[in-house]
Amino acid sequence: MGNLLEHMGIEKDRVHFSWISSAEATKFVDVVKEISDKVKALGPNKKFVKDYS
Amino acid sequence: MDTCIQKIREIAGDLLEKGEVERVIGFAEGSIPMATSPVAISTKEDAQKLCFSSTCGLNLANYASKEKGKKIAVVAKGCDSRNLVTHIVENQIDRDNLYIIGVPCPGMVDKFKIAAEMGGEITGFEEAGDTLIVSTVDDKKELNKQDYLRHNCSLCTHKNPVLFDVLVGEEVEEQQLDNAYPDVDAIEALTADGRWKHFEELTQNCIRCYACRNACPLCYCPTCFVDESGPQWVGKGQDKTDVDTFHFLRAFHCAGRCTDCGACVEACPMGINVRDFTRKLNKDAQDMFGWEAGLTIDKRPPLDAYSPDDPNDFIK
Amino acid sequence: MPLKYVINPDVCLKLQKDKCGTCADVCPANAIDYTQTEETITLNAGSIVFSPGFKPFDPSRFDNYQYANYPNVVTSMEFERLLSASGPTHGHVMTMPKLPMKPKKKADKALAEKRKDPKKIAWFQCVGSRDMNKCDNAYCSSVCCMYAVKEAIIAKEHDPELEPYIFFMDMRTPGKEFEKYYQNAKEKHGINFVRARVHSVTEDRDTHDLNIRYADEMGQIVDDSFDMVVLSVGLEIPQETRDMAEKLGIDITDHGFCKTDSFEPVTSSRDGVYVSGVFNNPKDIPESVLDASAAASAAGDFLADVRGTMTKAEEKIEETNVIGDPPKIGVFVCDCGSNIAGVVDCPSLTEYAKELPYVEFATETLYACAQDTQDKMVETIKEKGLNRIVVAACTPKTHEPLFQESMVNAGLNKYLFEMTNIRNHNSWVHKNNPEIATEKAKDLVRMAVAKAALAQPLAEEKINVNDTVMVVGGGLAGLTAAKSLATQGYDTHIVEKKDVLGGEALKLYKTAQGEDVGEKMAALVADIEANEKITVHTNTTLEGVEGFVGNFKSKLVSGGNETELEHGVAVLATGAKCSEPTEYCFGDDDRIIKTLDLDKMLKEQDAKLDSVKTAVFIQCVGSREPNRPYCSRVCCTHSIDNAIELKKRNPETDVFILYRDIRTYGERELLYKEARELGVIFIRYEVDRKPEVKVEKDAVKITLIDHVLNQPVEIEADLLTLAAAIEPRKDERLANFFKVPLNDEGFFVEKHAKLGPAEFATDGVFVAGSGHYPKPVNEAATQGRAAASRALTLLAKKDSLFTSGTIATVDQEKCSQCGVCVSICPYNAPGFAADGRFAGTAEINPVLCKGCGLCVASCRSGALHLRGFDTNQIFSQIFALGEVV
Amino acid sequence: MNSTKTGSVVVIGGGISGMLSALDLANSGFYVYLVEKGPSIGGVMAQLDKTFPTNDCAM
Repeated sequence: MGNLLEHMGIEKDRVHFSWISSAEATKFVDVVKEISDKVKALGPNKKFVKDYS
Repeated sequence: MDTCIQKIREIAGDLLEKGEVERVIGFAEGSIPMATSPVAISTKEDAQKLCFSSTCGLNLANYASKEKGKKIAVVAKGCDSRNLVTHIVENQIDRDNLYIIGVPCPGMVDKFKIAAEMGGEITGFEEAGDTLIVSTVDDKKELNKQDYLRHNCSLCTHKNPVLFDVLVGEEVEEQQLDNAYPDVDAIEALTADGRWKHFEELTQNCIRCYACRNACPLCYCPTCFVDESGPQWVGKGQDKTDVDTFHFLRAFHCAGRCTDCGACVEACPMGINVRDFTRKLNKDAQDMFGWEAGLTIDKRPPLDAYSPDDPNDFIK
Repeated sequence: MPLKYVINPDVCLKLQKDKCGTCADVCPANAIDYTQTEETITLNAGSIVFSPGFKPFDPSRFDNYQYANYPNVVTSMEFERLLSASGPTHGHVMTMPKLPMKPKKKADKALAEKRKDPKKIAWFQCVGSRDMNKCDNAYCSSVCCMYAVKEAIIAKEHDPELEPYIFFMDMRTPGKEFEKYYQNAKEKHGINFVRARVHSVTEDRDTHDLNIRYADEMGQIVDDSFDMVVLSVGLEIPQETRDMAEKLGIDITDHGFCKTDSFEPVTSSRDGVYVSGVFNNPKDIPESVLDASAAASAAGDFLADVRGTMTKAEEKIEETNVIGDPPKIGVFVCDCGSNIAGVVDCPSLTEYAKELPYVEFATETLYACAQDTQDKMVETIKEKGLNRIVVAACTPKTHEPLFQESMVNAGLNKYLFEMTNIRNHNSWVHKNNPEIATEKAKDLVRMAVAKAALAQPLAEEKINVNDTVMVVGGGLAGLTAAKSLATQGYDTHIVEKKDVLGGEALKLYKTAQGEDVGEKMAALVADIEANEKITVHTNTTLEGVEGFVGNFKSKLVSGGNETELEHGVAVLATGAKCSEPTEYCFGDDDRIIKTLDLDKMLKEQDAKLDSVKTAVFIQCVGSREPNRPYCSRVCCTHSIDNAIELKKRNPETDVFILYRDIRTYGERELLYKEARELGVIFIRYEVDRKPEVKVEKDAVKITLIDHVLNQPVEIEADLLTLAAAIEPRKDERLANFFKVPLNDEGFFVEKHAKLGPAEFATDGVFVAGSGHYPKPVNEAATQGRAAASRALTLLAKKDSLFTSGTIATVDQEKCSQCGVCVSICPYNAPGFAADGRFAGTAEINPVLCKGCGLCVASCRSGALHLRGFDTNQIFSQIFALGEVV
Repeated sequence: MNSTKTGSVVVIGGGISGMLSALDLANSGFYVYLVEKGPSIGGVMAQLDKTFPTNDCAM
């Protein structure tokens, strides 16, 4: 799914897949931090967003 | 081409006469030039209606599955045969009830391109080998077929049927391509914004008639996700996000199953190359699983099977 | 654990001096009763399982470590509590943890001001273990190496700046996945390992930092300073337990552990008394769990003919039909003591919940899981006519079944329940942002309520259980399991591919306790063959398995003949084998042999042994190497045992053992001690400086660098025994038959590393023996019994075994018959309906379905649904999250 | 075996081993008395934070 989204122009870093067991708290924190940093760097997404207004 | 049509008629007539099949699905001439359309015949006499030319771009596998439980014969090009394989694998057709009249495919022409070249309404279309003789009311041109091949046919590496009971005509030579996905590469080379723009422009004329879905042999669900209202997976209006969601999700439903037969594009009244969505997934299937759809009835598409050692580089 | 307060009578003013009495005044439940006294209750029972546990060693008497005096020297148990989120510091590691958190005394207050986050912590191994100088505990406590590594890793995870040091003699990580854990600690986590026994600890009077002094491997004295020292204290059997053992009349060893036979490892010296846990030799959790089940199996064998005579049937409560009724939701918000309420504003959360759609009732509870709260929940459901329940508390993984039981007691279908985790997912992670945490808790509750409103009662299918058992593998573990199952009345079939029963154990000479393996195995095989309930299939292979728990059909092939065996459960005890070494010139000379070859020579009293003047053993041959990163567990003890044997045969023989770490865990350590006393010479080598072996005419020449002298040493041996790695059979076909996983190395992966060590995640399939991990005789027998016990609990439930309600279902109108579900399911649950109106469409076998949802996600037609997690429920949660309230 | 045996078992010790032994026995058809000297069952494991080598929570 990530591949086609990326192909359509959705930046790769906006979609993330991860396998974290309930015992891997540290990994969860690391992954979430990493993703939020990457997404923050990309700025708000304007693609594939429905405008309800 | 004529001997091939002759043979199709002969075989079809024979099968129907002997009662080996109830119906034969093939192509018949349409009411206007180049508009060949699918036809199902059930008598020996009607076999004379069958034809075959470079304008038979629709995929007949789509019609075969609608005849579940009956013994039928289908005229199949390379891609049709691959979709028949998919249908056998996906339990849509019983191989025992199916007789495949295989036709080595000469490649189908791009009707939009010819129409654009000719300008006016086309009143006549003939072909002699690689020469297409096309006429309008006030013009007549001889065109080189290779210049007017459909894009998917120009990249086709499975012109000969992969599964058949009888083959009409000699097998044609399959082409060897260095790169089977130059179009995907071209899109991949764009920036993220460039790619987004490409797809935005691609689908801007979509009227959501679902002709692409209807022409596609892979789309046989009793209720399509776009028609579902509980839950409503995708909005039903012309909102651009919903249009894109439709194309995006439809492409996914074809992942690992699409034979790039081009029926979707052939059917689109707005001339949208929706293959830009599916081709990327075909390339991924090839790169990640070494998979091309519809080549064998012994294996299911990679995304249909559970394997603990699937590639999972995307999971971090 | 029941969270009930009790009065400590030794310090209670009311009981001691008849003053105070405040607790009785303030207790709203009138639960205080000062008149309760000790009562003696006499129980009549058919047998006893004695599992008294251990006491962590008390290091106060060690003056060199000053545990009693220095505030920064703690025991591993105390450190464990420091790391724990439910501990005194809520998981925050700080120095001087032994002081009260809010000290009252003046001196303590002054000390507490010097508290800091430690940056350097040292663990001292073998405190109260392997020590005859300062205490009498010669044995190894088996668990301390691993727990120290664990504590160091967790502490480092809490604070990446931390520098943990572990001071050890031998790293003993011989358990499953342990060696990798140890290597990861070194390589990935940056834990420092120092091979040294620390002599003493002194304290900086001002900062209370600790200075330690030790001799490093080269004999150099090193001084270093740490913020904290953790003493990895051993496990000890307290006097009280020894007294009780004496009362029970069971034999114990010098160290207070129970004496057991290797082949009956949970049976005490007295009939009808069985033992388990650390009292039956030091062990970790999974081994204690195995012991527990094994003791149950042994006690059950003893009482086989009176099984089921005293049990009582549970009362069945009529289920209320709620279909068609509008949802009436009850919300229970749990404070979890201060775990949740300390962060989340639970009263306002409860008020908020009351306002949500369909919520009829909401209340806050101190501990939702407490028995009295549960009773109240049942009462409230009945009184208010609630038909859906939401509990906002901790994790459903541990507590959902408990709440569901209360649902059932109140006459509600247990799937009308929804749990949301406002502790682990909320109060624990957002403890510094109570306001945001409260908002998030509201979101979570709102989502749970939205989902619960759509919950439907789900039916569970009854599973019929075939009484027959199939045991694959006729080795020690398999035979032990079969014997117990047959004794308790179940027809048992043993499938063995060889022509004889006994397996690899037949190649062993003696156990670590000196029992003759050959004799014992012969007796066991004779028992098996005499047992009417057991059918032995030798020269037989398993060629296919169909079915599921309670209803397996296996294809057995013997000499070209195929038979089908129907059975309800299966025990996989396929064992392991000895690997063929590729190093140390193995195969070039008949003086270079494997451990099992030496066993054979000893068994047969081979005359060649008499001429051996110098015998060398090399350990870790093929184990703890990149391609086999695990420790083979048994080789250290085995080689030492054989070394002792050689020394005893001829004290003049020079015996050398070349090792990396000696891993004689538990009382096996005494063998190591004995070997040294007998003059066996132990030389350690590093993995990157392995011994070199050269075959010469008169001797096998072995060269290695001595770690003490740092000089090359040359030994001319006339017998070189290689402790070759134990290798799993890596039977992928068998694993596939039963849909059970193999790990990277090819050992079977059990259901749960701690709590399910003798069973698979696949219901009705159990595991025992070295196919699970290399293990010595007593452990293989224990696991054999444990697997039998686990199987017995399933077989005994015969009439009350149900599937889960959360399984996939098919909307057959929508099914396109494409077969993706059939193809993609790892459990073979979907199939095509054979007849009826929807013939050809998919249907789910509820017994096989695990509710994983793979088919649901893969269905293009939207025909598949997961009960209890239906699309509309998921959507309702998502929309509820999006709602701006 | 004589038939005067009682179909019940006393399990002494409410640690992880005792608890699970009691559960197995109860689930396989025996009446079980679980005896623990402390005020609650759970033993040492309940006091641990995490367990090796999976680092699972011990509770």
